[in-house]
Amino acid sequence: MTTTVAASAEPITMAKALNQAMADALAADDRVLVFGEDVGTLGGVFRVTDGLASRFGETRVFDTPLAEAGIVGTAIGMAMNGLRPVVEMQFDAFAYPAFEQITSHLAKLRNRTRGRIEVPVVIRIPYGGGIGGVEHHSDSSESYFVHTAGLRVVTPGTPADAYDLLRAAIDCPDPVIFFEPKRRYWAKSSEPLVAGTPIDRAVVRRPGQDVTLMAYGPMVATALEAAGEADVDVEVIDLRSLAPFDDETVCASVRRTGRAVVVHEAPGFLGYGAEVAARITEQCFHYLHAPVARVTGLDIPYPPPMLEEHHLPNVDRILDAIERLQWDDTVVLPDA
Amino acid sequence: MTTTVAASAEPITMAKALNQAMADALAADDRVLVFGEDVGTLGGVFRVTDGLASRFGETRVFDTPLAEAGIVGTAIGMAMNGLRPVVEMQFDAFAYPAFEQITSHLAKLRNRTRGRIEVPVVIRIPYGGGIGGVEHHSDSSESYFVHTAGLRVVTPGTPADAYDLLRAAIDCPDPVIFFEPKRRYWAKSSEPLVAGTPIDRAVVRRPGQDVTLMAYGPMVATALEAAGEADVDVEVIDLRSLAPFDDETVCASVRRTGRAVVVHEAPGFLGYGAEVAARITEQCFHYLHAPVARVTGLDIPYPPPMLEEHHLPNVDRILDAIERLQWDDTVVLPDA
Amino acid sequence: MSTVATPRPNLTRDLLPGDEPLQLLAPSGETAPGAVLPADDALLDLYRRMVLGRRFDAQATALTKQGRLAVYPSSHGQEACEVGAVVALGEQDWLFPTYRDCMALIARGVDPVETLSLLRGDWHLGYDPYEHRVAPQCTPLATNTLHAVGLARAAAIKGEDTVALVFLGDGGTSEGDAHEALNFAGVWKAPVVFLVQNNGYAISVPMSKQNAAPSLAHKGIGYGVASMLIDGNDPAMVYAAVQSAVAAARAGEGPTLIEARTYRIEAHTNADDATRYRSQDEVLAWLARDPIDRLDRYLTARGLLDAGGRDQAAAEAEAFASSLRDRMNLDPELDPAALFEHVYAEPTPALQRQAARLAAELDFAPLEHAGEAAQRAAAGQSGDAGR
Amino acid sequence: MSTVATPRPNLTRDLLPGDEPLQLLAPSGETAPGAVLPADDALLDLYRRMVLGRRFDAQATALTKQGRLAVYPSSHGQEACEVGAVVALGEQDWLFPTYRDCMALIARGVDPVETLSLLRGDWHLGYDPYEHRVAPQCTPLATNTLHAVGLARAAAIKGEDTVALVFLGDGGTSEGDAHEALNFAGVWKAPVVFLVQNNGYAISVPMSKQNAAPSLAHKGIGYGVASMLIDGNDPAMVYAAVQSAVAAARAGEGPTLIEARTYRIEAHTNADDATRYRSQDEVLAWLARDPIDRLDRYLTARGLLDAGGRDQAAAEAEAFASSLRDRMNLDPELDPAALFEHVYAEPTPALQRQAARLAAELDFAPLEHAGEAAQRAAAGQSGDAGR
Ligand SMILES: Cc1ncc(C[n+]2csc(CCOP(=O)(O)OP(=O)(O)O)c2C)c(N)n1
Ligand SMILES: Cc1ncc(C[n+]2csc(CCOP(=O)(O)OP(=O)(O)O)c2C)c(N)n1
Ligand SMILES: [Mg+2]
Ligand SMILES: [Mg+2]
Repeated sequence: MTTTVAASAEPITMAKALNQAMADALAADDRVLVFGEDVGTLGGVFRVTDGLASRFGETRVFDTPLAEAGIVGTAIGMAMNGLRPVVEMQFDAFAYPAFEQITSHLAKLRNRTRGRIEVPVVIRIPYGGGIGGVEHHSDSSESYFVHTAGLRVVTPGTPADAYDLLRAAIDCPDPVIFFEPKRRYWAKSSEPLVAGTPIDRAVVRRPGQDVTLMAYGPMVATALEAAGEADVDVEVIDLRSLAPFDDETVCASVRRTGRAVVVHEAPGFLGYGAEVAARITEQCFHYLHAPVARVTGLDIPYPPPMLEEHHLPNVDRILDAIERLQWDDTVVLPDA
Repeated sequence: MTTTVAASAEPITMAKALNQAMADALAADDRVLVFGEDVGTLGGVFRVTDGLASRFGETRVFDTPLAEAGIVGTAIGMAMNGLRPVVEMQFDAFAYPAFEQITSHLAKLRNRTRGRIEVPVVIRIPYGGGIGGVEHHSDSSESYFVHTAGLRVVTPGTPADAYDLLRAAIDCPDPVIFFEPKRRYWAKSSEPLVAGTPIDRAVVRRPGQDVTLMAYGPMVATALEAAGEADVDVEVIDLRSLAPFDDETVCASVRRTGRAVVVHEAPGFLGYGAEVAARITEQCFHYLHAPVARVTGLDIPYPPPMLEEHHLPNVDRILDAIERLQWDDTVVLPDA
Repeated sequence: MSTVATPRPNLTRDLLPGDEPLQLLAPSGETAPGAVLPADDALLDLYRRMVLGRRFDAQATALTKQGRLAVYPSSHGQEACEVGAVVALGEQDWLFPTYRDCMALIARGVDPVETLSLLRGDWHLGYDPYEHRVAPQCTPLATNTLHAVGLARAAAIKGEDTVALVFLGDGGTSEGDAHEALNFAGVWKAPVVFLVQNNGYAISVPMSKQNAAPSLAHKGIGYGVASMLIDGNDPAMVYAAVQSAVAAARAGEGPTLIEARTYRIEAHTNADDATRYRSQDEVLAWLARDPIDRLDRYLTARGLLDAGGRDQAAAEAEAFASSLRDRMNLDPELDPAALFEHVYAEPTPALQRQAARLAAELDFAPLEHAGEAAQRAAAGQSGDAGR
Repeated sequence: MSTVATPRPNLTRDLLPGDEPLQLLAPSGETAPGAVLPADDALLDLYRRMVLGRRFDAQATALTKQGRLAVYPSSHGQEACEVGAVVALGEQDWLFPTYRDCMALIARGVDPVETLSLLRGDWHLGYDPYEHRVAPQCTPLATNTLHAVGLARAAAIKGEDTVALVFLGDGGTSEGDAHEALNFAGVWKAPVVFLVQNNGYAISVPMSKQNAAPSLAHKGIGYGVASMLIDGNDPAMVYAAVQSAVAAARAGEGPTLIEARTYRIEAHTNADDATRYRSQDEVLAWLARDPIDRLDRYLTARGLLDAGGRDQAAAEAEAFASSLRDRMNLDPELDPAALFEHVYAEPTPALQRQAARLAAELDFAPLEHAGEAAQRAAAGQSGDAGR
């Protein structure tokens, strides 16, 4: 893909960066369509698609009937016919009705047909908590998709990367589940909007020597904040691409630091951190001073708004995890 | 629950053991119903429900319209009204249409209502490969459910445990995803059918001193076979309960052996083994001589019948994994 | 609009709805010729509950502005459905509401503060579903239609004469679950009534982009489900239609699908901006078809309602709202331990460990990192940490 | 059964199907009074392809017995639909078949060995979908109805005159996806034709347990989709109905839902035992309504077919089957590397490592465990192993 630079002197929000990415993709490629529930006239419940329908017309940016399997299923058919649909699931839990279409078709069509059918569909999913949403509006559902071979799963942590990664997702010949950290929609940055970072690479957001702290999506900002407060020198990696995982970038860091922490909002039990911990341990076992620490949501359904703070990882919990990484190398074995 | 002993002098198959479990549950408790696609008149495409409709009548054992969300959704409603539905999804991939009902309702209703609504629904899912099935008939889909708080996920590895575990699942006040290893439906055993093992405990199927080999469902038999052929003394643990995980049984073993291997058919990437490896490492780090090894399916969509052997874990791959567990304690660090 | 004496379609002859919505009362409050109306006292009761419902709704909206509710989806304008359908139920029946239907819960007798737990955010559900036979308000669209069918079928199996009434929106009818529910209901002849409140929009999406059928009630015939199209702003019509559908279900005649044409006067929720997708003229036209005014006119004309009665209803509503406001001004009691208690019937060992860790965290929070060692101890952690 | 001159329903007037299945040819081969039949050469061509299709089907069943196919779902008895619908398509149109519809692929010109890849088990799909515009045969029921609608809508957006024809079964109509597809098609007026082959059973489940509507075609009106109920064992009727629906779609008139009443003569697949759920009498009654015999009688009566023509069609079919048998007796070429090649456009580093490990394993397999060190080296593993 070509690198596009959109000048952005004044700070813009992640929502606007995503909007800009779709606008630029729609302008650059006639095959790109944007559709879903309320994404047309209304511009999306988070206004992420604001203005696109009026600028590009109702044939390319439109509201569908209210049915998520329908949205993904018809997107697949359109992709079979040469278009590049970018569809929205209004909230995380409302992608579940499309689970069969995503898992049995979207993920597998290329493989089933030995590459004859490509389905370059992007599914945008606002995900995660921290916005005081009522039940079913705050799930971190990445585990369900990450385990499915054939899907790419990516999520940006900053406004500039929201632009970069969404352009890459739309240009990608593979289907991409694009998780948008909804609590960061209004985060601002003046970093210029530039496309070009490979879709499958993690990025070191803050170099450090003592410990590797990995985060993605909504937790990138939290991880950076924790790194700033820590007593030790923390390297922060924004994973960006959850599937595939960038072993190279991460293992190079962990082999250097010898200690690692991974953070996410989703429940810990078979949350994404399990794979991160398992593969790092496989690849860096003899470099590790302590087990890879996971700082995650609790193993519970997402809590009601007034209790969500207890569920979500925060700076304190990250700092605690870092402190528990056996810095003195005096190991006390627990009882068997 | 009461312990039920069904005399079984001659060897019976796992399919028959499951059938017996449902028959005994239907006989013991009027509230139990069995329904799904083709489970009534036909007795199920694998004959697991054979004879139940004629014995217990079409009101308690019946065929539904062909719609998996419908089956699970109505089962939820029935459970709200005091019944205990045991429903079948005909094959693994055909549970996906019910994903929203399972994830957003079945798993969460107890929690949402502070325990006022109980939904003791059992969803039986024949899963896994090795039967030469065409696409969508061999998925190992446990990861999708294991990550969801509120669900119990269990799977038997032997005919006798099929009976024991299914009785426990039907008696359980929580919703249970009951994965049946379809390639083992015809495995036979003369072990008596006895209920009573707690639903959430792993079981040591073969004691050993040198390495802990964990498997579940279809891989239990494969693990036992590998253990028999290994040069070292292998302890085989049948995990049985994937969610919750029996930390106590497993960690006691690993702390003793210092080496661990986990086996499953599902792709490795965020497969269940990731959680197993991550938690064992967290809890037993300083006892481990080598990273927990994962022997899993490849990170690909389930292959066509003629190629499935390359995907599936087998005795050789398990033995290889055991041999790679750094037995000589001379560690060669790879390049960073 | 056409009018009817008996709104119940003849099941054996005709599964289709009429071309025009059935009506008992015109917007003017005049009765359609030949229309047989519900009893006076039932209509008077309906009137009072609608006045109360509207006042409750306004109070809830006000609470969002005061930050006492996180969000509120108003049913202003939909009172005929919200209340008329509910009062047609018997005590033994079940109601399956959506997020939109707080007013229906009030009409059913659920405590208003318990009703608002979900939207206040102290818990996902505040009331005991078995007390008033009201299922949790459902957010994942159309999913509860299946629960209603299952519960109704279970009632039939158990020999109970319970009927389940499930609400859904025009948008919700597009979800696969709605179709599966109608189909299961048709095949099982389940005692269930589907009430589609077609309020013109699914958030911003109008009917023209949602469905191309002559009416949403035309879906019924594809499942062998008797269907009716009614004026959803006619309280007498909604009440009569649901009552007849419930009676039919109770008599073993099976399910009914009712489409009630109504209108959402407010935005989708307080967080929505409806001016982005609809005109003020459209709203004004529907305000002129107000369901409470319609019943008021009818009752007044029949001499059943006068200024005194009107004032009394308003005063009752005001008292209800003011008590609600007072109670909602108290901070709810929050118990973080509840996070772990109901995930399973018994908390798993892992949940117990997580609960202990949270308890330790909350105890020691003031000490911040200084308390870390103590927390670790409290959580039973050492070199190797359990989850 | 009723008869028609023009099978196309009038879209503006009537979205409902008739009460009885439309028919052009009675089982006797006689034409219905006033029926306008397709051209002679079209029917003759249809006849030959049906004979070929049936012979193919029998050959495929035989191949399961010889262990050359893992499983085969026969469409014996459904030839009128399998072939009649497909020959009504233009080259620019797309076919979306199910697992049941191998015969339809043959009628469309897909190579029979390529057709059978899925069921033989060498790969999930053997043919190039773009060559004949035939989507992969679909197993997850009704899911491909949405793909058809999407593809058709994309064609309309791109200004192509493509129509998509999607097959589904009576059981498949119960899935939520079928409903969402009809709804999207109705709203978008997409150029798509839904052909429901109602063959009486979904594996063992009869229509009485599947749906309670007067017909499955009655679903259409709920989506504003024009619907037809036809005799699915009448090849002329199926051909004419699909042709008119395709023409309407191409003319911008939108989608059509066709229910064709037919019967599955064999069991669900060779692995099924149909005696568990249906009587032999029922099968015999349907054998008497055989679609090929019906067309044969008509063509014979019109003097278009005689013993010579019949023999020629049979000989062509025989040659086709024998070539298929020969080709299927060769073992397919298998390439394990293909397992990794098409998961993504480019294999990921992890997949490359897994491919290398498998390659090493296969190379060293004869050495068994002795080769373990070599394998490890080949896979680039050392103390810490990559996945
Ligand atoms: C499965 C699902 N998809 C999307 C949403 C998000 N959502 C909430 S309300 C709504 C519109 C619903 O419209 P309608 O059914 O007409 O009900 P109304 O809000 O008008 O009462 C949408 C799209 C949801 N709650 N559930
Ligand atoms: C979503 C889904 N659920 C279940 C199945 C298993 N299954 C395969 S064929 C079949 C019956 C289908 O019946 P019908 O749609 O009438 O088609 P027919 O086989 O009669 O052609 C079932 C239940 C499936 N393939 N997909
Ligand atoms: Mg609405
Ligand atoms: Mg069928």
